[in-house]
Amino acid sequence: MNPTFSADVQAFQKEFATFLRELVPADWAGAGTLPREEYDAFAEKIRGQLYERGYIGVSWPQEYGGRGLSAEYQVAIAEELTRQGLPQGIASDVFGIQMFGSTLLAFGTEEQKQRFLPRILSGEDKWCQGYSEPQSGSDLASASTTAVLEDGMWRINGQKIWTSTAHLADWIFVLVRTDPDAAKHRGLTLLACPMDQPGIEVRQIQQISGEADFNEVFFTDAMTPEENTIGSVSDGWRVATALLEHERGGAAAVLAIRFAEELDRLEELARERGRHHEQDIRRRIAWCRSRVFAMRLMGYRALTRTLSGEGIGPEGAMNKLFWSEYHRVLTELSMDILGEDVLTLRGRRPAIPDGPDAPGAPTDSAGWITTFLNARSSTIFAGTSQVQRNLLAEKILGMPREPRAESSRGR
Amino acid sequence: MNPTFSADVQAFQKEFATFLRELVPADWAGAGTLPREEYDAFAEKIRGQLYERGYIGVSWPQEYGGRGLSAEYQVAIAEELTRQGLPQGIASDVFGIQMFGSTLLAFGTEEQKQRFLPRILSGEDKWCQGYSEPQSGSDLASASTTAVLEDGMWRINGQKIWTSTAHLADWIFVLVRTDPDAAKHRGLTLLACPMDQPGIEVRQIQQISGEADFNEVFFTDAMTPEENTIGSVSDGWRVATALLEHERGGAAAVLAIRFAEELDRLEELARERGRHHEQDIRRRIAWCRSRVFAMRLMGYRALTRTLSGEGIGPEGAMNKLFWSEYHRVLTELSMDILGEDVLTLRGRRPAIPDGPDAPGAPTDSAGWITTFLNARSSTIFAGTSQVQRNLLAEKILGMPREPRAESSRGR
Amino acid sequence: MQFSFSREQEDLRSSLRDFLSRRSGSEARNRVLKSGYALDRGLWDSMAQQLGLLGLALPESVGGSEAGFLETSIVLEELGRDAYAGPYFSTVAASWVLQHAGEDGATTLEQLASGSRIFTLAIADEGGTWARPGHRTTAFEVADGHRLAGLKVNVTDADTADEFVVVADLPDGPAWFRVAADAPGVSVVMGESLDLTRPIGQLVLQDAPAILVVGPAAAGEILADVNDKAAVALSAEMVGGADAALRQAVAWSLERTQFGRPIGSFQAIKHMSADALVEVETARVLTQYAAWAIDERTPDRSVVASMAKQAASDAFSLAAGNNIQIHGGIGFTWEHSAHLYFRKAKATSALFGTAPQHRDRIADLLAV
Amino acid sequence: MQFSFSREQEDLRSSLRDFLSRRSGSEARNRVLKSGYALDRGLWDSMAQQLGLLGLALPESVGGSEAGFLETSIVLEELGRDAYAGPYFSTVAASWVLQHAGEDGATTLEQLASGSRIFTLAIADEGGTWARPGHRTTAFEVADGHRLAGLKVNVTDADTADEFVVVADLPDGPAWFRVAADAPGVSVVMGESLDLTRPIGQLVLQDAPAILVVGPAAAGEILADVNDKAAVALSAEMVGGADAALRQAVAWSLERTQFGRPIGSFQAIKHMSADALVEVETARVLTQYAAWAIDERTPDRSVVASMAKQAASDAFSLAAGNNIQIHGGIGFTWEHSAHLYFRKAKATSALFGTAPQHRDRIADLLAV
Repeated sequence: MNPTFSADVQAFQKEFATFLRELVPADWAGAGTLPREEYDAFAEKIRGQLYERGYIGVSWPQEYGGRGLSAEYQVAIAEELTRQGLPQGIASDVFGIQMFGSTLLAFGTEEQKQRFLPRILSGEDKWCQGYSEPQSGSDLASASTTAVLEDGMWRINGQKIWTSTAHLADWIFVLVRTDPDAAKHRGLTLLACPMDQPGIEVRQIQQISGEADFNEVFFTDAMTPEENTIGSVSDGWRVATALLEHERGGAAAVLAIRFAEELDRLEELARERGRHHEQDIRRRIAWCRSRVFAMRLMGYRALTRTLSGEGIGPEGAMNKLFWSEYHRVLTELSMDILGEDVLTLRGRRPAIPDGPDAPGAPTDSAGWITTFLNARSSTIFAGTSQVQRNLLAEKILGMPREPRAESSRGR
Repeated sequence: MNPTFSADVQAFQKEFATFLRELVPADWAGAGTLPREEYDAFAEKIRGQLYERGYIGVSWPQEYGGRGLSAEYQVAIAEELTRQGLPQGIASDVFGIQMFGSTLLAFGTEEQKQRFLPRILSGEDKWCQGYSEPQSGSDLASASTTAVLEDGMWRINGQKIWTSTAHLADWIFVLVRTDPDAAKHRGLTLLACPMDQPGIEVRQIQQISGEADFNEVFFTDAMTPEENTIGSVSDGWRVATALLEHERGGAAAVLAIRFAEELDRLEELARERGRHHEQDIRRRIAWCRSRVFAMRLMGYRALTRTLSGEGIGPEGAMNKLFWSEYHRVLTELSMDILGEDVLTLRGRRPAIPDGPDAPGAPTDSAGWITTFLNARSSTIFAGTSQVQRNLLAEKILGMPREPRAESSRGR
Repeated sequence: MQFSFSREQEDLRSSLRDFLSRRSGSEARNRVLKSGYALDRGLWDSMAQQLGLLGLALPESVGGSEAGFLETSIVLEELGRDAYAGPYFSTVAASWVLQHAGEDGATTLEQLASGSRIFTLAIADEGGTWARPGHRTTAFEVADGHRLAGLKVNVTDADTADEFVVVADLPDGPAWFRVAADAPGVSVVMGESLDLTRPIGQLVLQDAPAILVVGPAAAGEILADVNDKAAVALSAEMVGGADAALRQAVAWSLERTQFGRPIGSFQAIKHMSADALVEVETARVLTQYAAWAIDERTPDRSVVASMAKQAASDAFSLAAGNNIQIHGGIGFTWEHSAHLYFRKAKATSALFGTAPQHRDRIADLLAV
Repeated sequence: MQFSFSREQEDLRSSLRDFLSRRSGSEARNRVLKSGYALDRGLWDSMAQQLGLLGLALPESVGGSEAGFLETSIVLEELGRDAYAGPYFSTVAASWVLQHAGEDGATTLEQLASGSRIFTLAIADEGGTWARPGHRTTAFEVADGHRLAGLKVNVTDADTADEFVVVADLPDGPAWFRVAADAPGVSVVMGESLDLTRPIGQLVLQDAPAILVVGPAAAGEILADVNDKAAVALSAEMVGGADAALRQAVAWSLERTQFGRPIGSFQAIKHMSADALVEVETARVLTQYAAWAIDERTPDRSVVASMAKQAASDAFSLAAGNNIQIHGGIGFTWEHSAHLYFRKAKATSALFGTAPQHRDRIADLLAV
């Protein structure tokens, strides 16, 4: 038991900290002080500077643009970025680096890795994820977007939804039904598909906060070459599920750092309003502190497993459930501290639509209210809390699945 | 809208109050001040005095020993009894008067009513309820205790469990399977069966608090005459379900009165310990007050429906869920007020094993701790909270039943 | 013992529900979502003139129907169910003060009952609440009446109001005044309201001409009364909204299938809905009783008003939150009305005292 | 970065778990339920001598193995899982003070490590807590040592203890003393303990002879240290208990069928269990970290001790409550061990600070 960074990582972090300090002015108060409109460009700029110095994807193998360092370095980088008030990458990195990249490392061909991975790190290619469909949300395996192979090209037809950053993306990894006769889970394939083609139309979806961070993606005879099949044909369910675990697992240690910073800002809000002496507020903050610290420790535990070559497995579902339900409680607390001031949105809106806002964000009511509204989406996206609880009960506790209305669905 | 007693009822209540004051000494502080061992005898004595003056079962028709008054009078009596620190009857009255009596009024033959009802009111016959079985708790319809009709006598074999007051009872109303070939819900019959016979053995069950308020009842060729069939043969499910609604519905208005008195005692506890100035304690007490008042109003609403001849229907399930879940919260609050003093049980134990203790009970830790432990049984008995939620969702909100693992169970 | 509405009251409810489903409903909600808040004046006039909703509890002499607060609460519940976007609450709340103006006020009340003039209350100063407005808005007497100076915050429907009913301090204590929106020295600064159906603004008074409605002798008692009534009125609105959110969720759960069955057959969804039902019914009975208590001026009316407000706030938040969760992705798109209710739940909870504030008040009133 | 136990630590856990399943386990729990608490002296001796559990963190010179607090926390977790009925926590907690006795204490520690003498802490005066004992027990010097007078409450395992480690006030401040159970002027009044596996009593001291262990100069710091350690030790016990309750519920849910299916296939039961799992894991990681922090004497050890205690209290209460609910009727019979865990959850939460008290402490320490 030694839940601290190794000496090497500490040295690396120190060096990285020095580098970061040169990127921003001495009186830098955090990216959260930027207006929402300027944030994305700033994040992109910083990411470019990090990339140039080799700080993007450090845990990836050197042959694909990484530095072959352990996952510990990745957490150290994220921690230092937040500490210095800087963005942890750009929005599409979740899909490009954490999800698609990690999956490609596990399932991709050598050719695919060579072709895609370096461009993901450099930011030349931005990725998005095409999983959910209007009729297939929690029940992902019932996806009905089809792909048919013709002369070495997949022809894709159907619709995906809730596709974050699709309007900015160069590529989509899309779960399609390639064998309409196989049982539900068995006829699926994962494809990489370029976005810039006439067969693809993207429509933005305005969400609860009034902003548009999601999209619908319509495929009408969209094409992608056969070599863009990720994993085997009809093995898409396995590949996609592994990918979802990357989505869930990787975030824990890093997310906790952002949540801790957010909680600092909440305390500031309570102090500004003289509510920090109230028993109820104090106890709830103490509970939140414990929760965020536990989140970080769960991240460390997952990291330890990763470092020793074990997978984090279904515990990924716990992290997702943990942080999204925590964030509902935290944002409720922020509303209670605001009191009457929840009535109107004043000041800056958050730059980040899911989870905590950027570090250094002000305590404006518009920020907290928007985060409160958006927190409602976190318990739905990437598997609802209900689906996560099922997963935990089945995969960790060994409880039986529910009897199926239909045990498999021939299509 | 006029949620007050009518002038007639108020006059009746006043007269009743005068009568009650003669039963107890001038400095009477409530039955809760009696030691647990003396409580039952006291309750029995008071009940006898009430019966003599015609205050038991006032809402039953005169031909069966009642006074043909409206249900409003019943609530007025209960309110006054609690106000004056007196028991609301004896433990078996729930089964004899509220459940079996009400059911008999609805489903019994004239002969049965004449025979059973007056003796229930007089207290000559005490009743208990034989529904649950070891393998059939929430799934009541799967009961496997059998009865076979032979020469005008039912021969009963099997086992019932969680039978409150069975060790004191003269009669049991028991749900038995009379048609082993019919589908699960269709082969059941409700029988009235005398307890004092060699075919019946009662074993007490010690519960969480260390006391024994429940029993197992073993039937080994127990006999009851054919004329003790309640409702029709094979119609037991319908009769039993209606009976459960009596169990659930009737209690609401009356229970709220007891809960309000309990909350007075909780406030006293908080004051004694100087905890009543704490924000958290005050808010939780305020929430409890609102909850108890809402319970009383729901009781008034049900009463209004009863008075106008409408049934209370599935809302009965809401009352059960409402008070049992409330009581968990209330008893948790009492534990939080006790703080370190939950470590040991000091002083008097409660006289009443389910719900609030008798009026005037002291604020001893043994009382609150025991009630806290027993409160765990209230969310299980007479339909778990999970079953109640299913019922509410299905019967009131019209949501679908779950697909059955087996849609019916031939036996 | 009668804990139910009368036949006439049920008729009022059903005719209003019919009216709203024809004239307002999902179409109006979509309009709010698409193009923002804009008062439907035709609907307003119909509500006032055809249905007599604005004069419901006012004297016949000013064109009212002399019904009680209970009837008003039925109207508010139905408007809440509909997520109606208009200044009904604000105007009715203003009438609770204007009724005390005596003979002078008759014309004003006539205007109010006919819907021709829209009113709202302006009570809280910056840092103040509705129960304790603060003493930062002052009034002084001039030859032809009074002048007011100060800033009022969290004024509901400030942009559509023709006239404000304002608490301001005279030398001998707070009093109530009327201020016309188009008078010199009056300006309104609208905020971005969390509740898309209820605009919120600040009222800036720079020596604005005002007419005294109630002097310091009675103003305090009326303020207390307004707080009780507003708590119950908003509770009624929230009970309607909570019920609508619950029903919307259930309807969707019957329609939407996942894993080959309607999601409404999953216990997780059923139990969430059952729990919401319990909270809605709790809030409903408390609100019903509190409305009756206000009509009867029973001694417990303040405490039950607070009980209703805290219960309705919790019920609406739960039901509206569940509604989003049960809808899944579609539930937090802008174009779906689920978030309209969710926003209303949080915002309405904050008007005239939050749930924790009301629990504190219950404890105070019951001398815990 | 290593957030996991070492191979040796895992070995300690599994050998202890094996041992307990052979020597203690459900049979011992049934004994407690059938005939009440009675210390199993043979088991105690084996724990001390065969497994070396009592000297685990003590110096080799007194027969210990010089392991850390982390190892102790592993033992406590396993004992908690087993609902072990014996004075392990009390005795180990006493050793945290006795270790500071210097040379004089060596014999005492040897007795403690060998299991031949049982110890416990007596800290709180009436109306006091473990963190602030009060100043109602006094010590005065006599020719051959000291005498103590006062009443100590909520003393764990007071009936089996051979010796008490007591906080009492000298003229220049609180100090720690040893008092033998069989000394004149010492009497014990046992209460009826909510936790059937941990007797609770009062220690009455009437000019009882006592030996000074730590004087006023260091006593305060040691008291703070004892409070941190006790919080984490009890957290470890509760994590074990919570995990056991969770697993017991799950096992039953697989076995018990209703409506033709195992009740563990119903979402209501699955989701309750999943929620309990999350709480147990939250408490587990916080307790693990806190135990490490105590070994390392990190600056955050007090705050993380409180974090662990409040999380473990909540997790145990939830898991043990769910366990009863999932078991249904059988779950609240006396003979089923479900209530043993439920009682332990509530009682252990109350020892050395309740969850709300620890949350207050977290806020204080973090200067919220």
